[in-house]
Amino acid sequence: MSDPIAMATQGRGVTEASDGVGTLTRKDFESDQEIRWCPGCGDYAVLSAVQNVMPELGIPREKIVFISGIGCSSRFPYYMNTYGLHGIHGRAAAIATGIATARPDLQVWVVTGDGDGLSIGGNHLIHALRRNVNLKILLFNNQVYGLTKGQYSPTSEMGKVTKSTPFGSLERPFNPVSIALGAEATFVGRTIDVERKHLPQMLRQAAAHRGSAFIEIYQNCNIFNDGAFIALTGKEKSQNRIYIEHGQPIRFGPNNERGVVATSTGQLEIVDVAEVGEDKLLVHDAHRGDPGLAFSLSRLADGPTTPTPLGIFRQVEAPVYGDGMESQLRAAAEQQGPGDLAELLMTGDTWTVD
Amino acid sequence: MSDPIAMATQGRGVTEASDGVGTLTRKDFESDQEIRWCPGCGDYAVLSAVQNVMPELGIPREKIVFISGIGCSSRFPYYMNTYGLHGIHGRAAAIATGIATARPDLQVWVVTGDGDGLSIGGNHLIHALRRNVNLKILLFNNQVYGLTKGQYSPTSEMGKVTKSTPFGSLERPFNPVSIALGAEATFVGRTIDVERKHLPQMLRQAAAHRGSAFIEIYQNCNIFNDGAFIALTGKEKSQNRIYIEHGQPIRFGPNNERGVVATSTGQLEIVDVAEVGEDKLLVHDAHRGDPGLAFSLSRLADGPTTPTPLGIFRQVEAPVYGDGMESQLRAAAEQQGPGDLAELLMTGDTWTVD
Amino acid sequence: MSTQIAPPKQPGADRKELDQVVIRFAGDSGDGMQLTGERFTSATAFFGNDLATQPDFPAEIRAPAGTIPGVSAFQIQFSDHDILTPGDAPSVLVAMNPAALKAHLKELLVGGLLVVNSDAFDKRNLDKVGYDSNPLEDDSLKSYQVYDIAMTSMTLEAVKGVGLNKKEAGRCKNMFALGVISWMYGRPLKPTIDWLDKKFARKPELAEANTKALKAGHAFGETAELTAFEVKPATIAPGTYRRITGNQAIAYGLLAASVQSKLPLFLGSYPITPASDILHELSRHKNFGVRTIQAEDEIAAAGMALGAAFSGHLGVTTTSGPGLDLKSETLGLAIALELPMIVVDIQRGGPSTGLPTKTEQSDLLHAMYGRHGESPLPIVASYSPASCFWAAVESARIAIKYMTPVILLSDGYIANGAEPWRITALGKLPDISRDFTTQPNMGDDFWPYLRDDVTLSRPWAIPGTPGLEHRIGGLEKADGTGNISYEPENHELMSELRAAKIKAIEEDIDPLEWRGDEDANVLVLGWGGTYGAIGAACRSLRHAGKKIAHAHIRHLSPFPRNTEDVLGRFDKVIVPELNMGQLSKLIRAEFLIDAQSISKMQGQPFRSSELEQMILERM
Amino acid sequence: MSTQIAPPKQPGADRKELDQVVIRFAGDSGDGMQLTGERFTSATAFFGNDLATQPDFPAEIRAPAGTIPGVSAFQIQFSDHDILTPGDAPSVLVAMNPAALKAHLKELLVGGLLVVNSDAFDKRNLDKVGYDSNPLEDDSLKSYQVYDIAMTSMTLEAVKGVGLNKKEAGRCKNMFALGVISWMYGRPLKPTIDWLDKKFARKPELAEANTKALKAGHAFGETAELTAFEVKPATIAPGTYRRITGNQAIAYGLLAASVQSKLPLFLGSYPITPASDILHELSRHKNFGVRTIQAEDEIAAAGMALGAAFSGHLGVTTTSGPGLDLKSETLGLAIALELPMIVVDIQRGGPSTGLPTKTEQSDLLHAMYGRHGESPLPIVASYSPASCFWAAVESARIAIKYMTPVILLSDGYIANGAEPWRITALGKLPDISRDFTTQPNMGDDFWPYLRDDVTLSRPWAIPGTPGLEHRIGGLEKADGTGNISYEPENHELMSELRAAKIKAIEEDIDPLEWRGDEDANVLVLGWGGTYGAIGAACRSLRHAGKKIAHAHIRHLSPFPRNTEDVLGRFDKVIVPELNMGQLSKLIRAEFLIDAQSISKMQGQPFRSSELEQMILERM
Ligand SMILES: Cc1ncc(C[n+]2csc(CCOP(=O)(O)OP(=O)(O)O)c2C)c(N)n1
Ligand SMILES: Cc1ncc(C[n+]2csc(CCOP(=O)(O)OP(=O)(O)O)c2C)c(N)n1
Ligand code: SF4
Ligand code: SF4
Ligand SMILES: [Mg+2]
Ligand SMILES: [Mg+2]
Repeated sequence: MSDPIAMATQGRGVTEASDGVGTLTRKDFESDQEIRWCPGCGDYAVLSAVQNVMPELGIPREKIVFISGIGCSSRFPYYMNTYGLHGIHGRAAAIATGIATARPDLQVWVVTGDGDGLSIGGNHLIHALRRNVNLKILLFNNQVYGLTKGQYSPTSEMGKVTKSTPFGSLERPFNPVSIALGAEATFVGRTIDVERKHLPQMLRQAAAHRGSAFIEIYQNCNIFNDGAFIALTGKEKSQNRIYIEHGQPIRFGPNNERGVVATSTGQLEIVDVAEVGEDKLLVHDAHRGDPGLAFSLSRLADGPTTPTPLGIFRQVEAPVYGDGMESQLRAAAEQQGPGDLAELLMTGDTWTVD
Repeated sequence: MSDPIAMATQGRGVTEASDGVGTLTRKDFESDQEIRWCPGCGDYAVLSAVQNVMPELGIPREKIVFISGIGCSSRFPYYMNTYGLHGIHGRAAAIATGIATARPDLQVWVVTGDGDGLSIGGNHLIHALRRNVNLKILLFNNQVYGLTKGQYSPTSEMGKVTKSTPFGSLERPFNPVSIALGAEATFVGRTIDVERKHLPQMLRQAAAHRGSAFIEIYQNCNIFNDGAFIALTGKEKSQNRIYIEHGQPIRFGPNNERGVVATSTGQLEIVDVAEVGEDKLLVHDAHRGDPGLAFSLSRLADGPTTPTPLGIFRQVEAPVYGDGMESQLRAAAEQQGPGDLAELLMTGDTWTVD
Repeated sequence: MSTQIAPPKQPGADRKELDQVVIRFAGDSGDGMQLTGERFTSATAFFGNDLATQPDFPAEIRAPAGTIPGVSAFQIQFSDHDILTPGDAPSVLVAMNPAALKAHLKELLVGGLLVVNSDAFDKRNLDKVGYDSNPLEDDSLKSYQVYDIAMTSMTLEAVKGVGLNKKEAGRCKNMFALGVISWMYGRPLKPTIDWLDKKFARKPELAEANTKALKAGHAFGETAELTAFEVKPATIAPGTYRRITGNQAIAYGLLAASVQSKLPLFLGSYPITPASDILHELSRHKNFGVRTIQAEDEIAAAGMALGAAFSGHLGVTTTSGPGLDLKSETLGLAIALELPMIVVDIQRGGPSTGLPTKTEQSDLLHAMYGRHGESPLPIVASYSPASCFWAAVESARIAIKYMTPVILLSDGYIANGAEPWRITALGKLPDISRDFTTQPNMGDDFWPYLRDDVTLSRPWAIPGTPGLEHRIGGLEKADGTGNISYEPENHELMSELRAAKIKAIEEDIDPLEWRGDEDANVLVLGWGGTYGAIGAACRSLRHAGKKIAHAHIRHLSPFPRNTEDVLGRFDKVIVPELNMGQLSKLIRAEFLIDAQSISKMQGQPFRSSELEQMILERM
Repeated sequence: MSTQIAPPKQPGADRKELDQVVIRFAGDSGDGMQLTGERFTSATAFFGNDLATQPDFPAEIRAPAGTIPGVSAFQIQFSDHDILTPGDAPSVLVAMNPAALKAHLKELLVGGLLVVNSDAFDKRNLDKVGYDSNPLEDDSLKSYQVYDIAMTSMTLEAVKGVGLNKKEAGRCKNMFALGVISWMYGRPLKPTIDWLDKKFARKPELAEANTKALKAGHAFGETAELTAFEVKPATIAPGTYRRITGNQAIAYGLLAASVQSKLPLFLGSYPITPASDILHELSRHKNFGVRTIQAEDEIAAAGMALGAAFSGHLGVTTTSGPGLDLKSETLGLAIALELPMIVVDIQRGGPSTGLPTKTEQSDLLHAMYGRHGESPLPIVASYSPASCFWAAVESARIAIKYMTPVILLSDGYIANGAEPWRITALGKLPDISRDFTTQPNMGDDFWPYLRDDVTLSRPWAIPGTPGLEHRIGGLEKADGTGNISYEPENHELMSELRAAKIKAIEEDIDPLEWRGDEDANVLVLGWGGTYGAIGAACRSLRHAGKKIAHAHIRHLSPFPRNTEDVLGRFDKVIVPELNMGQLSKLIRAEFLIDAQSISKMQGQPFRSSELEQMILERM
C-alpha cells in the first residue's frame, strides 16, 4: 500500500524541483496575460514589488501558489507566472487554508482586498490568523470597492460619500491591524503601495515567517478613492510616517523630532523627543508574546490621516496549524502503522458465515 | 401620503405601551415552554439572571426582542416571554441588526454561543460591533459545541480532545474579549454563569449602554466540557478572579494582595501589592477612547485557567449605527420633504404625448 | 418636471424616409458614449419616436485606453411604429476610435452607415488593436457607407475661444458626434443644450464648449451634405413618459410598494454587478423613509432584511447569482418563519463568477429549488425595463398577503436597458397594505400560526404590540401555536400547508395571456427579458404569413392557473431561453408537454432575427 | 479480529418458531438503550440471522430524565430469511420507564409482547409523563402480552457483591433486560460477555457487575418460564461480516477511495446532525494520511476541500441540508474550475432547521439545481447503510475521472441505521487513480483546459509540477488555454462542454436494473434510503400475487443510459419518496412519463406495510 502521507507532502510526480532556482529573475514571474487594472492604479506597484522579490526567495516557481478572492486586487494571480487560483468573493483564506494544509511544501500567498478580506471574507481571515495557517496574506486596502465601481468598504472612514452612501457612510471603520491582532495573528505588518523599499522588505519578512503573515498594504485607487493615503504619500508624508522596527525606539518626523512613549496608565502617547528625552522613548518589541503593545501601536492613528505606524507590529513564533497536522499524521502512522484498509474494515464485531 | 419614518419608529398599531411596566415581575418574563437543557447546564443560571433583571429595566415586555442562532444556548428566546426569533446558525447578529436598525424603539438582545457567534457567525458579530448597532449581545462561551454533541469550538484550548479531534485540537483559541476589542466594540464585558451578583450587574450595564454591548459569559457545559472554568468557579476562585471596575485600582486575591501595574515598556504585569505599593497599581479606565488598555487587560489570562479579569473592559460612547440612520432619514425628510411617489417618477427627462 | 414640447417642424423633403433605425455609438470608456447615447435618446423621445436602448459596458473597470476591452457602446432603435427591442444589428455605427471599430464592425449591417472619428486612427491606436493598416485607407470597409470625419480637430477648432485646455476641449468630441448624427436623423438640439446648461450650471465654460461642439457637428452634417433621413413620429398612447432602466424601475417599484403597503422600506444589500444600481438608487431616497444597509455580505443582507420584516418593515434584498447562492439558507428560514421578504436577483452569466457584466436567464431553477428541504416560494419575473416596476409591486403584494419570501427575477439585459415608460398613474396602483395583528386571536392567546382560511397566510404581529409576545424559529412548529413540534403528522401537515399556500396564489394572479393567430399551431412561450425579442420575432413571422402565437409567463411559481389550458391549445410549444432549457424543464414536468427548448448561452440577448430563424426551424 | 463461532445448539423444542421478529428497546437517554440494542444485534449476527437495525435518538441533547423528549430507542428486525428493513411496527417492546412506554406503545402491534421494568413505574415517573394511573395496574395494556419485571431491584440484588454504589449498580439494569430478551429469543450470551470484558478491561468490577446482571436476566427468563421463541438462522452468503452504519460506511468508503485513487484524503467539514459522525470517524484515521479540518463554517469547509483538490488531494466535505445551502457558491466554483471534489449531504427534515434528527429525501432538487447559472454535476445516492461504502467510492471515481464535483446524497435514516455487511474484498475495489499531468500538452505550453476526447475531462496538474504553472478561476475561460474569455461563442461552447461532460458519464455507470415480474405493468421506482421499504413492499405484493417490479436509481445525475427503456416497459411508474415528489418531477421532465408520486413527509422512513397499501391504491 502506498504511503499517502509521503504522497501528500511530496506530491506525486512533482518531486523533482525545477532547475535553476537561483537564477530566476523578475521576468520569470510575469505571466503572459495583459494587465487590466486602471492606468495609475496602486496595484501595479505592488505587483511589481512582488515580482521583484520572488526570485530572491529561492523557492522554485512551481512551489509558489497565489490565491485570491474577487476584486480588482484579486486579479493578481493571473499576472504571476506561478500556480494560481482566482476564487470567489471572500473565500481566498479558506481555499488557501486547504492548500497550505494539504501541501506544506508549497508557499501559499493570499491576495485580498478590504472588501474581499474584511467584509464578506472577514471570518475566514480571522480564523486563518487564529489557526496560524502557513499563509502570506496581502490585504490591499484602498478603502473602497474598486471592482464594483465605488461603494464604501469596511475600512472607509465615517461620513464617506459613495454610490451606496450618498449622504455619507454611517459605519465606523475597521483597523485591519487591530482586527488581525485581536484574532491572534502572529505576524502583522503595514506598508504602502508606493513604498519602493519598505514594501519589498515587508514581503521578504512575511515570506520568512512561519505561520500566517498578514500585511495591510495601503493602495491607492485613483478612480474611486484617489488620495486616500495622501497624508502618508503626499507632501506631509515625512511628518506622518512612523516607521516601527523591532528593537528600535519609536520616533519619526522630518528630523526624527517626535516619538512615542508608554505612560504609567498603560497608554501610548506621541511626544516631542526634545521634551521627554530620547531614553524615555518606547522601544518597539515586535517579538513580545503579549500582543498588547502591538495593538496599542495600531491605535496611534485614527485612520491613515494622522501619524501612522508602518512596519511590523508583531512577529512571534507560535505553533503552525499545518505543522501540527503533519506531526499528528506522522505520529499516527508510526504508532499504528500506515493505514491498512482490509484491517480497518475488520475492526469491531465481525462474524464469518461459511 | 403616510409618513413611513414615523410608521417605522412607532410601529403601526403598536403605539400604545402596555400598562404596568413598573409592576412587571420575573414571572412575566417566563414563557410557557418546557426548558430542554441538560440538568445542571449553566444556561439555566443565565436564563434566570436575565429573567430577574428584565423587570428592573422599565421596558415594556413587548418592546424587548431576543434573537439567537442555533446551539443549546440559542434556545434561549423560547424561554423568554418577549418577542423572539430563533434564527439559523451564526446569523443572529445580522438578523438582529435588521431589527435594531428598522426599529430603534426596541431593545434587541442577541444570544449566541462560542460556535454560533465566533465560528460560523464571527463575521456578523465583528461587523455588528464595528457598526455599533444597538444590540445587547450575550455570548455563552462553554468552549465546546453543545448541541451537536461535543466538538471543539474556536474558544477551546489547544490540544483539546473532542469527537472531532481525537488526537487533540491543533487550533489556537480566540479570546472573545480581544476579538471584540479588535473589532472596535464600544462595550465589552465578561462574567460567569454562576456569578449571582456580577452577572446581573453586567446585564444591567449592557442594557444601559447605547450601541453594541458585548458580554462574554463563561458557561459550564456539564455534559461535554464540565469544569472548563473550574479555576474561576472552584476552590481557587478567589485567587483567580480579577474583578475590574472603572476608576478602581486593579487588585485581586483572597486578601486583595495582588494587583496589576503598567510598565514603561507598555506592558501589564501582575504583581504583589506589598512589593510595588498600592499607589503604583493600574487604575482601570473603561471609558478611555483608545482600547489599548482594555485589550492588554484581555491578555492578562491565557485562557480562563489563570487569574482572569471579569467585569467591563471597555465602555465608551460612540455613534450608534441606528441613530445615524434615523438622523439621515429625518434630515432628508426635512430638507426634501417627505417622499412623493408621483413627483419622484416625474424626475429626469420626461415628455408628454397628447 | 415634465417638459412639454411640440414636435419639431418636419424636416425638409430631401430627407430619406425610414420606418426604423438602429444606431450604435461606440468608443473608448473615456469617450462618453453612454452619455452621447442617452442624449440622443432624449432627443428622440422628444421627437416622438418609439424607442428602446441598450448599453454595453466593458467588463473591466477601466481597461487601458484605446484597447478592445476598454470599448463602451450604446445602442438605440427608434421607429415610427411601436418596437420591442433595442434592435439586432445596427444599421449605423459611430466609432470613435479603431478599437471601437474593430469591436463592433462585425455587427454592422452590410451596406450600413459607418461614422468614424478619423483623427483617432493614428498609428498608436491602430497598433493597440492590431490593425496592420489603417482600415480607413485600405479597402476593408468597402461594404459600408463610410463617413470619416476629423471629429477631434474640428471639435478643438469649434471650442477654441472657450478657454479649455486641450484635454478638456478634446473631451467635447462626443457632442460633435452627437451633432453630426442629430443632423442626419433630424433630431432637435434644444433638449441637449438645455440639459448641458443644467448639468454644467456650475461650470458654464463646459456648457458652452459642449454646446459649441454639438452645434459644430450639426453644422458639419449640413455643410458636408451628409445623407439625411427621416423617421416619422410613432403613434404613441397619450400620457407623460420618461425613460427608465430596469434597475431604476425596480427601485421605484419598491418605493411604490412601500407607499402602497404603508410599510417602511428596508433594503439589506451587498454590491454586485449588475444589481448594485438598485442599492445606489434606493440609498438616495431617504425622504421616503427607506433604510438601506450595505451589509458585510449577502447572507447578512438577507438576514437584515428578514429581521426588518419580522419587525414590520418591507424587507428587501437585492443581488445577482453568486449572492443568491449565499441567501439560500436565509430564504429557507424565511419560508419556515412565514415572513414577507423580497429577494431581487438580477441574473448574469454563470456558473460561478462567469460573465459578470453579461446577461443570462440561468437562475430560474435555482430560484425554484435552490434550498434544502421542501421550500416552495413564489417567483415573479420582469420582462422589460419598465415591467420591473410592476414586478416589484407585484412581488411585494404577494409577499405581504401570503406572508412568504418572493424571488423577483430580472436580468442584466433589462436591468441596464431602457425604454420609454408611460408613468403609471399613481391612483391605479393597488393598495397592498395589510393590517398587523394587534389582538389575541385564540381566546386570550396569540397563535402566530393560526392561518387565514383563504390565503393560508399566518397573522403578522410585530414587536411592540402588547400582549402578542411570541417566539418563532426555523425548527418545525405546530400549526396554530407555532410551538416547536417534532410530531410526524404535524410536519407533513405543515409541509402541505406551506406548499398549498404558494399553490393557492395562482387564483390571485393574472391568467396567462397570449397573442397571435387564433388558429396558430405553434406557441412561443417565454419568460423574462426575452419578451421583446420573442415579440419582434413572432411579429415578423406573422408578417411573413406564419401562424404563430406568443405567451410570456410573468409568474413562474406558481404558474398562472390557466397555463395548462393555454399550452393545450397548441400542437407545439417552443420555449426560447437564455439558458439551457430551464423553463422548458418546468413545463415538461408540470404539464407533460413536449416543450421544445431554444437555447442561447452567449451572454447576449436573442436578436429577434436569429430567434425568428430558430423558431422557423422548429415550426 | 474476526471471531468465528459455530451457531449455538438449537434451542429446546419448546421454543415457538418464528420467521421474523421486530424488537424495540426503549428507555431514558441515560438507560443505555443504544448499547443494549447493539449488543443484542451482535449476538443476533453471531447466531446467524439476517438483520437490520435503526436507532431513534431524542432530538434534545439530554432532556430531563424520565420525560418523553428524553426517550431513546433502538429497533432491530431479524429473521430466518433475508430482510430489507429494520421493520415497521415492533412486535416486542422493551420499555424501561413510563416515558418509554408512553412514547412507543402506540406503535406496538396489537397482541405484541411488552416487557417493562416495573420498578420505574413509580408515581414520580408516571407524573412526569402525565399518566394518571399506573398502566401496569389499570387495564389499558390489555391488548398486549405484558411481562412486568422488577428489573432494577433484581439487578441491584444480582450485583450486590461487586462493590458498586447504588447508582452504578442500577445502571446495569439494561444488561438485565438484555439477558431477559436473550433468553426469550435464544441469543448466545458469550459475545456480550466477551465484549463487556474487553470494554471494561480497566474496570473489572463493571465488567463483572454487568455480566452478573446479564446472566441474572437470562436466568430470570428461564425461571419465570417466559415464552421462548426461535428464529432459525438465515441462509446467508458465505463470507466475513460486520455491522456497519451508513455514516461509518461513507467514512470507510472515502478511505477506500483514497487508497484506490492514491490520493491523500482531505476532509473539510463543519459539524451538523446527522453528518458529524463522518467527521468524527475520519478524524480517527490519521495513519491513513487523512487530513480533517473542522472549519469555521460550511463555506470554509467546502473552500478548504476545493483548495486541497487543487493541490492534488481527494477533497471532500460532509454536511446536511443547511450546510449544503452554504456550499452552493463554492460548488459553482468547483464546476467552473473543473476540479474533483465530493460533497456528502446527509439529508434531514427541512426546510430550514426543520427536524434535524429526522430523515427526509428532500434535497434532491437542491442538489440538482441549487446553484446559479448552468452548473450541472453528477449526483450519486446511497440506498442502504452498507451501500454508502459503494457510493463513496463511486463518487470519488466519477469526480476524479471527470474532474468534477460530485454530490453524494444519503439520509439520516441510513446514516444511523445499520446492517450486516459482507466485507468487501479489497482486491475487488476498482483502481480509480489517475495520473497528474506532468508535461506540457500543447507544444511547450500547458493548457489547463485541453480536454480528453472521450471523457471531456481536463488535465490535472498540481502545484509543485515544474513548467506547468497556470492560473484558473471562476470567470469564464477559453476552452483549451483556460485564459479569461468574454467571447460569446466560447461561453456557449464551455456551457455545452460542461453539460456534455456530465451527460457522458451515463456511458460509464451501471445501467438501471429492475427486479420483479417480467410481465408486470407497474414499476415502483425509488432512490436512496427507501430501498429496503420499497423492496419489502414489492416482495409482499408479489407474495400476494400482484405483478410488480422495482427499480432503484443510484445515479440521479446523469440517469443511467437505459432509464428511459426501463421505464418504457411499464404502463405505470410509481415513485415513492420521503419528499413531495422530487424524483418524480425529474422523471416527468426528462422522459415525459406520467410518474405517480407517493409522498411521505413525517421525518420517518416508509413502513413497508404502509407503502404496500399506498402502492396498491395506485396500481
Ligand atoms: C458573492 C459575491 N458578492 C459580491 C460580488 C461583487 N464584488 C466583486 S469584488 C467586490 C468588492 C471589491 O472590493 P475589494 O475587495 O476592496 O477589492 P478592490 O476591487 O477594491 O481591489 C464585490 C462586492 C461577488 N463577485 N461575489
Ligand atoms: C448551517 C448550520 N451548520 C451547522 C449546524 C449544526 N450546529 C448546530 S448548533 C452548532 C454549534 C453549537 O455550538 P455553540 O454555538 O457553541 O452552542 P452551544 O450548543 O455550545 O450552546 C452546530 C455546529 C447548523 N444547525 N446549521
Ligand atoms: S478601480 Fe481602483 S482599485 Fe480597481 S483597478 Fe481601477 S484604480 Fe485600481
Ligand atoms: S449539552 Fe452542554 S450546553 Fe448543551 S444543554 Fe447540555 S450541558 Fe448545556
Ligand atoms: Mg478595496
Ligand atoms: Mg458552545
